[in-house]
Amino acid sequence: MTAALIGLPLFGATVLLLGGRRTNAWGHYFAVAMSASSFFVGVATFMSMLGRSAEDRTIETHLFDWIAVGSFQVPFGLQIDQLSIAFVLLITGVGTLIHIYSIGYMAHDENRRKFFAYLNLFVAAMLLLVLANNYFLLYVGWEGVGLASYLLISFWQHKPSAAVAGKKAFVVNRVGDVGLSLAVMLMFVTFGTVTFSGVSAAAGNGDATSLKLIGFALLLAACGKSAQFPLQSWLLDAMEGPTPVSALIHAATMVTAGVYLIVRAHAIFDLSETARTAVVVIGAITLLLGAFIGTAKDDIKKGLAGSTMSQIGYMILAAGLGPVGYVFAIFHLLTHGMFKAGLFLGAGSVMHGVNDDVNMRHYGALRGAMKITYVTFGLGFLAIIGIPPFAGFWSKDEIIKVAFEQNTLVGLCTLVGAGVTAFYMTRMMTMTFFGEARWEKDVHPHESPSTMTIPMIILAVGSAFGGLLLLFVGDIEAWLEPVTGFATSTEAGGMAWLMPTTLLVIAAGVAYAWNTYGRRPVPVVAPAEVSLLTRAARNDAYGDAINEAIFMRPGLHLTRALVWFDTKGIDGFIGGFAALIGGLSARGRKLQNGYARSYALTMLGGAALIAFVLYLVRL
Amino acid sequence: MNGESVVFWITAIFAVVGALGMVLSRKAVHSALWVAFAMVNLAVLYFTLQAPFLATTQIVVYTGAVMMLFLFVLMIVGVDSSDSLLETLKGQRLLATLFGLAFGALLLSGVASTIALRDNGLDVANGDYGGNIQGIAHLVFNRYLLAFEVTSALLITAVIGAMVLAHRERWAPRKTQAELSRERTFTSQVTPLPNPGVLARHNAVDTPALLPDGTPSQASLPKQFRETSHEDEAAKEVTS
Amino acid sequence: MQLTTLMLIPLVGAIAVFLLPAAKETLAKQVALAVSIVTAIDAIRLALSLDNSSGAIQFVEKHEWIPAFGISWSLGIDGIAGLLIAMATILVPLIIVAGWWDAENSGRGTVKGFFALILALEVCMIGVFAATDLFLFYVFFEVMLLPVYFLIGRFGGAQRSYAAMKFLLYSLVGGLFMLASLIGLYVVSARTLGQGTFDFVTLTGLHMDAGTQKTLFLGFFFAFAVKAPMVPFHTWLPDAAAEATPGTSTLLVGVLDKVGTFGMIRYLLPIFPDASHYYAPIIIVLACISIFYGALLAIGQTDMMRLIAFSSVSHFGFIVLGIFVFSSQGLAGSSFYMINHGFSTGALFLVVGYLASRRGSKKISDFGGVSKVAPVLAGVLLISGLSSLALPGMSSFVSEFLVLIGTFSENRVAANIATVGIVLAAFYILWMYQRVATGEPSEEVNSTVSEINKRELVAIVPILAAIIALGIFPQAALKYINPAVSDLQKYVSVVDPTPAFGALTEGIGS
Amino acid sequence: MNPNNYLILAGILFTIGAFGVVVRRNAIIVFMSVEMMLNAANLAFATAARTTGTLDGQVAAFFVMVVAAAEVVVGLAIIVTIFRTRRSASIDEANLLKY
Amino acid sequence: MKPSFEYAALAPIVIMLTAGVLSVVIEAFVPRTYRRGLQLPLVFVSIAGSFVYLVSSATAILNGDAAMTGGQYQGLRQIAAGGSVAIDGPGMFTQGTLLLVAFVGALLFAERSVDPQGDAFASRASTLPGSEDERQFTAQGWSQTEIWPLFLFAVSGMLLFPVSNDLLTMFIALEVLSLPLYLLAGMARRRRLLSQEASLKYFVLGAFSSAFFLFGSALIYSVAGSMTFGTVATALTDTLQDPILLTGVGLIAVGLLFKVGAVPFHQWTPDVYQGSPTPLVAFMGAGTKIAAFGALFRTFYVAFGGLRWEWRPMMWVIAILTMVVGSILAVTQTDIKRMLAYSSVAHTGFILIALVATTPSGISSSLFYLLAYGFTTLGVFALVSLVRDSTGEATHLSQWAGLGKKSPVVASIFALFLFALAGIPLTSGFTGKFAVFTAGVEGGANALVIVAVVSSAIAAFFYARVVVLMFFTPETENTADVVIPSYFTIAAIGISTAVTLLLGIVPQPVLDAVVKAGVFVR
Repeated sequence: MTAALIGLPLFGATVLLLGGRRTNAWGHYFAVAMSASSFFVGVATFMSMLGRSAEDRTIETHLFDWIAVGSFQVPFGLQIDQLSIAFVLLITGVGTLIHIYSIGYMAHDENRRKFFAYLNLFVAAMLLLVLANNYFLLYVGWEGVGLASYLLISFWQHKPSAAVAGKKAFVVNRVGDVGLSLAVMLMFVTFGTVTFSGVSAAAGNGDATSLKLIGFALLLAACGKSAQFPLQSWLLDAMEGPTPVSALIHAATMVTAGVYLIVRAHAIFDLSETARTAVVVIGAITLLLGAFIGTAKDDIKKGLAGSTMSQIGYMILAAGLGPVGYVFAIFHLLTHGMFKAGLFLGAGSVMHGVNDDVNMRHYGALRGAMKITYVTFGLGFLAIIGIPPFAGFWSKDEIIKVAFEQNTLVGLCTLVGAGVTAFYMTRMMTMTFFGEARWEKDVHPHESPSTMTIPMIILAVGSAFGGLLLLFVGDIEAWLEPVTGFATSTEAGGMAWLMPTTLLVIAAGVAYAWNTYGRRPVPVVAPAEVSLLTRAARNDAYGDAINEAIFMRPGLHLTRALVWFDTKGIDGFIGGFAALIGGLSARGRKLQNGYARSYALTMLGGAALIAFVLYLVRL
Repeated sequence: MNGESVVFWITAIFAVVGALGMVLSRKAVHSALWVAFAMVNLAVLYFTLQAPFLATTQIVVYTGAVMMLFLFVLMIVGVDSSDSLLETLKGQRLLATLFGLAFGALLLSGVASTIALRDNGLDVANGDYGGNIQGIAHLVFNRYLLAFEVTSALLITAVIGAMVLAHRERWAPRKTQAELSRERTFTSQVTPLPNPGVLARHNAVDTPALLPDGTPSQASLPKQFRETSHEDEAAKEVTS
Repeated sequence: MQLTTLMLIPLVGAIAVFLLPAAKETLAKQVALAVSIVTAIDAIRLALSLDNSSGAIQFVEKHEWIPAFGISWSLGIDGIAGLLIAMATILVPLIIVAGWWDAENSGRGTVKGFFALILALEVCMIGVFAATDLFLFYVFFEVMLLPVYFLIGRFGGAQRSYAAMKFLLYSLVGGLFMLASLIGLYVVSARTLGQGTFDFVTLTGLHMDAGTQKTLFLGFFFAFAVKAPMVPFHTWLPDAAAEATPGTSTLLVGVLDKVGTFGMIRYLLPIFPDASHYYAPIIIVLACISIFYGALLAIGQTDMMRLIAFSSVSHFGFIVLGIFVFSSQGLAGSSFYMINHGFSTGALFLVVGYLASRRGSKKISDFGGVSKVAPVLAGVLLISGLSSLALPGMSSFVSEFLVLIGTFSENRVAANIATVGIVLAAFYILWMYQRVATGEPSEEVNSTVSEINKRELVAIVPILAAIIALGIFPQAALKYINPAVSDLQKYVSVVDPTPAFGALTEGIGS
Repeated sequence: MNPNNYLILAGILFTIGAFGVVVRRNAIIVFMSVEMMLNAANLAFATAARTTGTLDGQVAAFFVMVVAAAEVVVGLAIIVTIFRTRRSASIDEANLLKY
Repeated sequence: MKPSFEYAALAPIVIMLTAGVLSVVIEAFVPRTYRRGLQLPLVFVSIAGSFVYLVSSATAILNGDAAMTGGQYQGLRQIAAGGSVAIDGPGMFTQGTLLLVAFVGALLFAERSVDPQGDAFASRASTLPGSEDERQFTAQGWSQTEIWPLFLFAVSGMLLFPVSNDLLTMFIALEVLSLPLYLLAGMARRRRLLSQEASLKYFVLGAFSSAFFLFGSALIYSVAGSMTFGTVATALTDTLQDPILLTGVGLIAVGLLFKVGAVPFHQWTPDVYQGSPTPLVAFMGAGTKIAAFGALFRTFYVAFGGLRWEWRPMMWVIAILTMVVGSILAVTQTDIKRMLAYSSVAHTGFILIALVATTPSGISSSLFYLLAYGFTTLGVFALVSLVRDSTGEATHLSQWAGLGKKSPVVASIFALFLFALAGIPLTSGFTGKFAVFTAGVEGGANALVIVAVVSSAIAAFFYARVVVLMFFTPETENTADVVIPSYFTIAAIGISTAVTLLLGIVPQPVLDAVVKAGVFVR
């Protein structure tokens, strides 16, 4: 049954890829069908799990022995438990919605078939990632997702910037994957096994240093995939891909894989304090960095990408807080999946309306022309900044509460983050839908077709009531507790003052954004002389520049030097050696000067040499 | 200083002087004579070494025949051919002296070893078969018979070599006196060709002689002075 | 007698093709193809019928050749040799199909000469892997140079005679040092066993003192290091690979270079165990240098063929690293890596060959936007590129990971360095793909680069299928490699280190 | 008077002969020097015959003379051909075959 | 007392000598036109006869001997002709090789249809080059049939040289062997100035080195009291390290090393190989080296065996010099015959390794190496004589460009021989090198083997350069064309190719014969 989850989209992808021209006509419907059927299978499994008692909810299926060399045994097994079913539902659910959305979005793209094939491939890879029962198979899913994101980012291959972005994303992910492979190696060396059950069982008697090292390696992997602080530069360039891609991959599913990895390896993180603090620090930094970048971005998708980066910073931070934070990290992940996908799809329909122009300064007063997009985008907006009844509030508020309990400084960061999030989301909302119209000449915005708006509506509903549903009806804490372990915070309700202060901070952010962008007219061309901070934000806090300076430029210089060394150095040396022999030979030839007398002279010299050697021997 | 050492020291010095004379004299013939002189001295030494047969063969065969052959060849090559003593090859003389001295020193250090060779004389050996010659003959025709036979091959090779390289054959039978005279007379030009300038106004070498019928004879001019146009005419003159 | 018959088929084929009249070109190709397919089938049948319960050498056959020196024509294969022969014989027919018109395009030499040389090369390849007599191995090791020398020299590109000469000299010098060590080994075996011998099995039993082992080890290692290009001795590979026809480069890099690493596994470790342990650290350093050096140089290349050649230098760094770590994962990983590298580099060379034969140049800058003009060709290029950078789900990932995990248990620093190396692999492949396939196609590319045709597909698809199949079911090959590796470890008397904190070893999966 | 003096004399003559071969340019003189070296060898043989008391030395000297005679004939024949071709007997003339 | 003269043992030498004398008689009495018709059969019959006799007497002695010495094989053992000849295993094997080489050499000598004017030797050697006489003699088709007696005497000298058991016989054999070769060297039909110069140089240096040999043997005789190797060997053991002895050994070494072409004495080889007529170079290159090494081994293993620790360092120095100089100088040669000459010097160096090894395997490996090397040299030079242009042989390397395309058969056989010289497996050269290197390592000369490996790597370069020149470079207008020879040369090339391949692929029977040849008799 669980194998079918992965099998269906994989089958869809292979059929479409190998099918070629013949599948163009019905290709996309077939892909949607595959994704939907995988969703229904997921729901069915979920229902059956609900039926069973808490302990025996995990279903373990072993397909075959993948690698068996000496003591390194890696089974090709799938494991579905409470944590992974949550992810499955998110992936297949949001995935199917985005498949439907892309029918409309990609309607007039000539290799649409290939797009849907890659989408199905992505869903299959992501499912493999979350369903694997050992870290090695997870690594395979991990890289599969990276490949799919590469293919989809650089989907419009004729655009050079897309190709560069795709390559950059893949290479930076590869750097993260180094961490994951090191972690798997460390696990094998210390515990002798790589399966989740094996590792968590043996984690108890692991020594502190190797646990710490495994923790750091896993964190590096998470940073790579979830675009956390050191390796975050690729996420903003990834917006080159079509918007459904950004929605599915760079908002809902792929970027959260890092969080899933840390939560799945909670056995390791529970035991090493330093690893957890590192995760929290990284989470906090990225949270602030993402928000800070979001404030100055004029491109709507890049703004949303900055906000994704900071929301994931929240989740990583929560996961880093240990058993108390895992549940809320996953809870925020699910709600974020819904409202961020909604926002992206909204941005997509906005772009669709204004002939694919991404610059928010050319929007303004779109609420009249695109009613549905306005409403759904508005609901998503309210959810993300954390207004009480909506999904964002419940999950983010819990994280802020837990953060304050653990460490006030971290709590403060989350609070400031919430404020800045409110600021840039309101800025985006006002620049796009309110103020006066700053449209280009031939632009006359219209509402997107129904295939695009229906998924937006569903997601808007999700972002509105999702939080309530999960927290109270589904009781997510109880649901995840057996898998991730859940310790209720020490003093219940002690922080009464916390709820009002967060709402106050959010209100301040909204107000400030409203009066800078709401009331005053927004200049169509971005003002040049701006404060140092804004300029830094515009070029992603110079993240790319730093990478360029530290790695790329010296790397290329080193390569050029090595190429020179290779041709001149080694070849030079060998050539020199050959030239030496040639020179010796040419000079030696001259000795043979044709005179019989000089030959006789050499013979006489030779006789003297022989006599001398024999004389020496006699001594 | 018994008789033998006296003889030795005189002949030894003469032999060395002869050798040096050979190497250092400018004219080839002088070198040949110096070599002959040195060989004679060696013959004397052989007598002191109880080898009368050897001494005589040295005088008769070696100095007599071989050196004379050298002189004959010298005559062919040119008796007065002398080569200046200055050296053409760069560094040849310097290196030659260096290697020569080094080799000589090593050779002599080896030979002049402290162990004096036990000199037990040849009286016994000479006495075995009644004299030196009989002893040698016994050895040559018993112990070294194969060597003796093989040297015959050597001598035949030498003879063939001399024949092949030096003997000049004729590729056509020798012309008899009758043939020569017929050849001269039947060819057109019986009388000797006229000298340039004969019966002409002046005897410059480029003025052609006049034929009996008064026409200038191109054949009388040396080849270089004939005008090219008349070349065929001259040739016709000769052959017709 | 099975192995000799396996070798006889291509030999007879080569002679037959050579004796065909020069005019009948297509007949020559068809005969060559048929012969190579028959050989491939026979080789696969042999490889599959290996019983993988024991790592011992099977299908042994032994006939006296030169008893005076204890030399005998003895053949036999274990798991690793069997798979390498299978890989080699599978590649040859595909290369013949891919290089159908290479002989004509090169404009020099006869077509039948080209295919006869390839079949002759196949004979030597099988021979070198199947020999269990050290002298026979050396003979094939040297004779193998001649067909390649003529293939590069006669049918190569502009600089062919320079490249052919360089290749011949590098390998010959290496071979000669090996000859010196071979003789030393013979003399030592003559002293200890009374009668000098070259038989592999008896030689492994010979326990020499560490001193002689060290010197003899150097001779062999130098020859193998030149053959499997390790950094200081690698400069011949890029020239040879760039100048030869794509088919020849595939065989050159895909199979011939494996002789070096195969030699290390089959002859160095068992015969000179102490010397292997003694030199292991230095060689590991050299291997890491090769990994980084090859990758960095690949980034700096402007010619596609040279780029692939340098990537092979980096891959060989991994293989050697896996061998000299002596852990079972490391050894199994490098043996499996040899097979995968054959397929992945083979695929890359063939695709680049297609591009070069269409565009007429191998420069990366002459391409651009191929995916717009020939999407399937670009797709195939991408897949083979990804297999070369060891993307999971493909065979080279499994082997590369095994090598890394094997290295990790022995020498953590080297493992960390090597793992970082895989990032560079991703960079140069994707940068090449980006410059070749993406972006707007220039009008020359538009006019010349046509879509991949059926013949070329038939040549490349089996390789890609093999790559993906071995990626998903690596056990199909590993099941043959494991017994051979466990035997190897017995020789080198190394046991895998037990995990520091053994988990309560409950059953893992079924 | 110990017989080593004879050997020393033979050595000196041999070295002078060798020096002659190397220094002189006229082919015939070079050949004479070789003959001088052979004579030195003969002297050594004769001395050795006396010191060892066996006649083999003298037989050897005798054979050397025969060989030397043959050698002279061949040598001079070759020198004559060289002379006829090049009009000079200098051994340095013959330097076309070089390097 | 009656001189002892064992005809059975000396048969090969006696047959060749009588053949020589008979051919002189033919020269004297038979008119010019029929001489060739009589000389050829005489030569081939005499060589074949003596080879058959040699082989039959060898097997006879072998079986008989084996029976006599109770089966433990001690090799053929007989001292003949009053002690001046030692017929034993290695001696007989060398004589057998020499006769085979002489047979193929005679084939090349007899070749007449390669050069439009006739065979490789001048019509009249005494005529002045470029003179009217020469033109007339050539026009009338005269040919110098005196080459056959000289050839036969040279062969008999070579047969005697390796088996002579005392210094005097060895000296005389050396002279009998060398004088005919000096003469033949000067009788080339084409480029006669070079040929005469080659014969002058060969003669002067040959005489110079034989003088050294003579003086050395005199010194040895003065210490040992006799020139026979047996007595010399016993005398050495009891006299303490007498300096006269070592000087004698050194001087004899000079004489023999000159004949073999070892480095300080090698300078005659390139000039003589380039100047002399090619059939002679083929025969002399193979024959002299085989005979000289036979003598060298016998002298240094039998006579000076006791002084092994004294003369080995000297031989080490000579071997290293020979290998290195031989291969390095060959790299930048532009003339094919000069290049092959330097490569022959390098091969001398390899065989010296077997000499330095002073083990029984040293003798057997050198015998095998010489057999293999002999036939490869004959084959190579036979092919060189085929590549001609209007003026004669095209020996400049540029004239060999693109020969592979012009006449693939000749080019590929030539490539085969080059690979044999380089020592590529499956050729006789490789088995020879392998045997010699193994002997060297057994004899403890490891460093020599390393030097040998390096120099054969350098050698591989200039062999490969010629192969590249023939096969990979395009044809130029001054590429020489290949002449189709008569059956003589075809037979010669066929035999050499067959031997080169057989000794590479199936060397076992010959290796057995070589080991059975055993060691020298005292």
